[in-house]
Amino acid sequence: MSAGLEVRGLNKAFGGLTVSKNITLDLRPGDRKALIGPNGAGKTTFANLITGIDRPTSGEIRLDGRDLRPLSAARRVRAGVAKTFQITTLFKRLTVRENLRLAVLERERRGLRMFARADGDPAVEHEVAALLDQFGLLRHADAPVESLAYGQQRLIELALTLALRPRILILDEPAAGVPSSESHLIVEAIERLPSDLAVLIIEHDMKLVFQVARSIIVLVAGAILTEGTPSQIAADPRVRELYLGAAHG
Amino acid sequence: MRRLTKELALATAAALALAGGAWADVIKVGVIAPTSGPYATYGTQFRTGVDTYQAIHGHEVDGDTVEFIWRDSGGVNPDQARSHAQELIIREGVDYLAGFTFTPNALAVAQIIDQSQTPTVIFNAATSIITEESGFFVRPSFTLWQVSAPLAEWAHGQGIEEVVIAVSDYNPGIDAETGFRTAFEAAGGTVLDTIRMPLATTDFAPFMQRVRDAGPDAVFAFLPAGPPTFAFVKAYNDNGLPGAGVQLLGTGETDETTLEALGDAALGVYTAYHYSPDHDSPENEAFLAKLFELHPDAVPNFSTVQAYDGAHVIYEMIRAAGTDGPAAIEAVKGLEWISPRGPVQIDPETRHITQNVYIREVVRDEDGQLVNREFETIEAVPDLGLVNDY
Amino acid sequence: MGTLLNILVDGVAYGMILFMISVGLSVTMGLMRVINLAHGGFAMLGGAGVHYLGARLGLPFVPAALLAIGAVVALAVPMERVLYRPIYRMGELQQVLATIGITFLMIASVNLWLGSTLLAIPLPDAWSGTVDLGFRSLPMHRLIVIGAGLATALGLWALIDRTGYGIRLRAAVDNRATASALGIDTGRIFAITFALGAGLAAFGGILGAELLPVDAYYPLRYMVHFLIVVAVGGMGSITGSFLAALGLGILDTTARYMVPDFGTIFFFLVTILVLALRPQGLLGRAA
Amino acid sequence: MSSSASDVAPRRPLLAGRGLLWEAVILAVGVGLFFLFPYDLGFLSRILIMIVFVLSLDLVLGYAGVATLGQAAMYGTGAYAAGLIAIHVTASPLLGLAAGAVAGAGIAFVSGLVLMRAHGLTLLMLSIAVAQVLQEVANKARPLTGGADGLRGIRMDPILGLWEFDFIGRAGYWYVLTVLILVLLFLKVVVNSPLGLSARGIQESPERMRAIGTPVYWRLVWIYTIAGGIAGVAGALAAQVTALVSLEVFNFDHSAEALIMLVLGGAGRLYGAVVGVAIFMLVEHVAAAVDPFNWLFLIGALVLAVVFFVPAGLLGLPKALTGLVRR
Repeated sequence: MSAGLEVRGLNKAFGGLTVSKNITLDLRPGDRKALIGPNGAGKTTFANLITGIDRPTSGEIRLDGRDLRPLSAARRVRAGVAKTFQITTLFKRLTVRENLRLAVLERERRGLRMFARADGDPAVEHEVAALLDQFGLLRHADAPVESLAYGQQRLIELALTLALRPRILILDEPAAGVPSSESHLIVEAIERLPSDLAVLIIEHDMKLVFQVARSIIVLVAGAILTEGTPSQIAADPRVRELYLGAAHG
Repeated sequence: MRRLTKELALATAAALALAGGAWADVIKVGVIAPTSGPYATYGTQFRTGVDTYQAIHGHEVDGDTVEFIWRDSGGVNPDQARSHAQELIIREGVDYLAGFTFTPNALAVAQIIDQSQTPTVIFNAATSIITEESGFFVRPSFTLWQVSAPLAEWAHGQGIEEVVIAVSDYNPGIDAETGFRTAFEAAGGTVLDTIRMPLATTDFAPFMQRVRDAGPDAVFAFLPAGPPTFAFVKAYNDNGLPGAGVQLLGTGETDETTLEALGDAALGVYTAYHYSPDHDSPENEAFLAKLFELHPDAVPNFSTVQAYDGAHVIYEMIRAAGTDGPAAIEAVKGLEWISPRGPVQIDPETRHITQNVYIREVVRDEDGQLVNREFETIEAVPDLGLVNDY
Repeated sequence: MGTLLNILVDGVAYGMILFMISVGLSVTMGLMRVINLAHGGFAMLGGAGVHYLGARLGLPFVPAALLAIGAVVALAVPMERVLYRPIYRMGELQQVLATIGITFLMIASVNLWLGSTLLAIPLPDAWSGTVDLGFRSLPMHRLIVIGAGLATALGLWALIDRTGYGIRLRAAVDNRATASALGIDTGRIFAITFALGAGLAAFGGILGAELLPVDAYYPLRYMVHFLIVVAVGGMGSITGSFLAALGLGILDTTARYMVPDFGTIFFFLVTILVLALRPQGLLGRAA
Repeated sequence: MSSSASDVAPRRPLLAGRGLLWEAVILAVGVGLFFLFPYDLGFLSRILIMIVFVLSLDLVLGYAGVATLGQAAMYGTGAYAAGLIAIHVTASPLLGLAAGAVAGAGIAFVSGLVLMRAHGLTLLMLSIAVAQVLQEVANKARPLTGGADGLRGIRMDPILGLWEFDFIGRAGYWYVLTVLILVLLFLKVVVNSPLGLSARGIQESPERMRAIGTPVYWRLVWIYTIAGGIAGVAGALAAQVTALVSLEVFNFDHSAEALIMLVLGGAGRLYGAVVGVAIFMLVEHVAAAVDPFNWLFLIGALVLAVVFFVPAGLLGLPKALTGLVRR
């Protein structure tokens, strides 16, 4: 039994269609792994299997040796597996501060308390302020999320997920839709993530992947094609063909 | 709150009067009735009845002007009925209350009129218990026992031995059911089946099937006037019950406001009720003449005449006791008069009206209009059902 | 056995009325994703129209009915354009409120126009006879209702399955954005469908007036019934509406025959059960 | 504003001083109305009770974003519970209120188990169906409820043993006003609590709430239960003040009107419920008096005008309108 997420022989079929084939991988504290692959390779399905939105047909998912499969999506979040969304699904009409406060309170399982002020606990407020500071959001703390630029919303997305204090963090296309002029904000934010956090980045943007990942897993047609360091992957002819082919197609 | 009107009148009144509160005054009567919503017809009928009474008998009683003040109760809304009653009594300073189409609305003011000693004349609400809830209630309308029990006795006398009872599943329906059953069984008849139909239903085919299956001589029905009665009578015909020899017996199903809509389907239906505009008497003739003079388009029915008689009761109370509530109630006990519906009396015990109940058949009159033609009279029927354990 | 057949026939007739009135509602709700509580109002307007033309102006039934349906459709088109277009874009709650407001206006209009009493619809004499089917004699009227219901279902099926309009309609129900991208004029589809639905409701309202008598408060009185058919059948599904209307009609009728005392409770409990098990309705697609 | 020191506030009291402005205004207006309209206390009491009822809907709809048409189920259950307790157990008004709250919450919890799984049209239909079933049950339970005649024989003891319910409705008015203020304060605490924040979160994005580990379904059931308790209090108040409960407490119209009033004032704001009820009932009162036959035109037009010309999201009317009303 070891710390981190262990996935062993994961399969998922929708009807007759197999979308995940015998996936095995580990995520250890401090890992910065990326999951890449062409459209339809099964990246999102894989993320859904880990977070509990979908159930695997067979295979094992363990966190610190504990079987995650019986846990609902919400329970897995509490167990320490969190994921950001491709398309931001923030609480748009709440302020940035309220978004983060909500996440912290839910993590602390205080969501049912009705005879206390939501903003009444200095410890929570302190943590929220620290998160705002970490992501450079202090200036916008009391503005509704919907009034902010998209790049900033992605940062809030990240901060919100981090507020859950996950041990396994899955970033689903963290830079999707962010103009290139703002993408450095995302890179910086990922680089500043706690060093003991296990991070899996699912991303199309190769530039970003090569900037932040220390290990890259290539998924094709639901199965792992190869895994290696960025330089190994960059040199792999199969991956080159896959991406060049995809680019031509 | 009451304002003094004419000084002269005051002087003469003072000289004449011995009975209580003898100023020349405006005596106000608050009427709480539905004037909006699906039951607005009741309000219209009440107003027509009261208008007609005042047109015939004048707006003054012994020099006091009688003024009716109307408040809309909507449908069944006891909260609103109660707050209207409060407002009428304390702001408008009414000495009498009247109206009330629905039982809950009437019951909701019981405690108020007890405390304020306001005589309250029920124009319609027909559950027996009402007059027990407060000694200040007087009811010149009717109860369902009052009409359904005589119908049962009459039907048995006509050779009808077996019946099915089909009523809407709410208190007035249960009252009618109990009244009919009690009298019918007492007379020696048999009730084959009792069907309580959901109040909101308007598709009666399945119930008619049940009736057919039981094969009775007659089916006694009670439903709230409006869409349900219309659909019921239609279903009775559509399902071939007249052909199967099942006579339809009812009470208010052939009410004049829905009769034309029923059309020929209603012909031959027997009902027992306390008033038909077709009633043949000089009092009724005078009443209708004035009514049509005032409201040429009116379709008078039982609620019109109930309001007319209600106005009469109020006038008589004012004549006897002015604004003294308890005295007015005492005075009205045993009051007798000839109503457009026939000779009537306020029962001193129950403060409910004792009246003739007529057996009628739907026929086309000389002008081709559908009418409820009375052909038999059961005289001086009191409120027969004071209690009902549902 | 005979009784069961009888109940079945009555239930089917009742179901057909529910189907004719509700199917337009289901399709528009599925198509425009709009919660429309005012749909029963079109059925009432149809009935009120025939009452006015037939009972007050003395027109024979068939021309009166055709005129009334035409009038309802003619009214529905500008209503769709002016009132409903903005409503499509609103949130669910606003849709509920706006259509309640429209319902109130319809009630108030008919109330002002024809009063709050029952509006009788004079049917042709030929309809009031009975037909001997062997096991029972059935009112002509029920047979006509069942026939009209089946014809409506078949006609709709043909329309949806066999015509260009139907193809475009199905595409728009499936995915509005894609349909527009393919050059389908969804606005036109909406307008036609809405008018068709209103016309069908008017037709059902007129034919069903013996079972669901028409008065000014009709839209509120029967609103829940129509909406339950849509919810149980699944929004946007014609077959679903048909099955739901038929099923609920038979269920309601049977319950009233077998356990008249508890018919209403039974009906609503079954509805709750079905919707609890299949929130998207029998044939609706999961959200 | 942007310094992180000032962002961390010391532990705040549950109800902060300036935040009570609205409650103080409502209390002042309530007291003022008593003296200005001594003849209309019955009507005014009905408005206050309706506000309590609409507030309960506000918690579900305005905060958690769940649109139902069956809030009358809890109101009616609370009314019957309070009435039955008064007749058979104790005539103490406060215990009756407690009974109404418990009964309303209970029925909300049980029905919420089914309702809170559904959305959209299905939810609307289910919520209507629940109220209809309860109405029919109350109709069938005639020996207990009096059926269509109404539950009669309610005679309340003096409030706290001190103030008798009088026929002018003075004691009733103070009683209802007091309960309303308490309910407002309670709700104010609740909506500012972690629970209230999570309700708003659910309204904004149920998916995201799940993603941050919230059991959304159970949270909604809980919120619905609390709201049901408040609706039950409203029903209990009506039962005690009117001293009669009729089957119509479960009417669909009741739920629908509450919805209209809430959106009229502004959902998602407690004072929106207050303003909405006051305006709607006043308009209805006046319109029904002026033209009882056609006032539905006005109500219909009013509803449409609100929905069309005050374009609002689920949060209800923009500040513009409430600001206008506030003056």
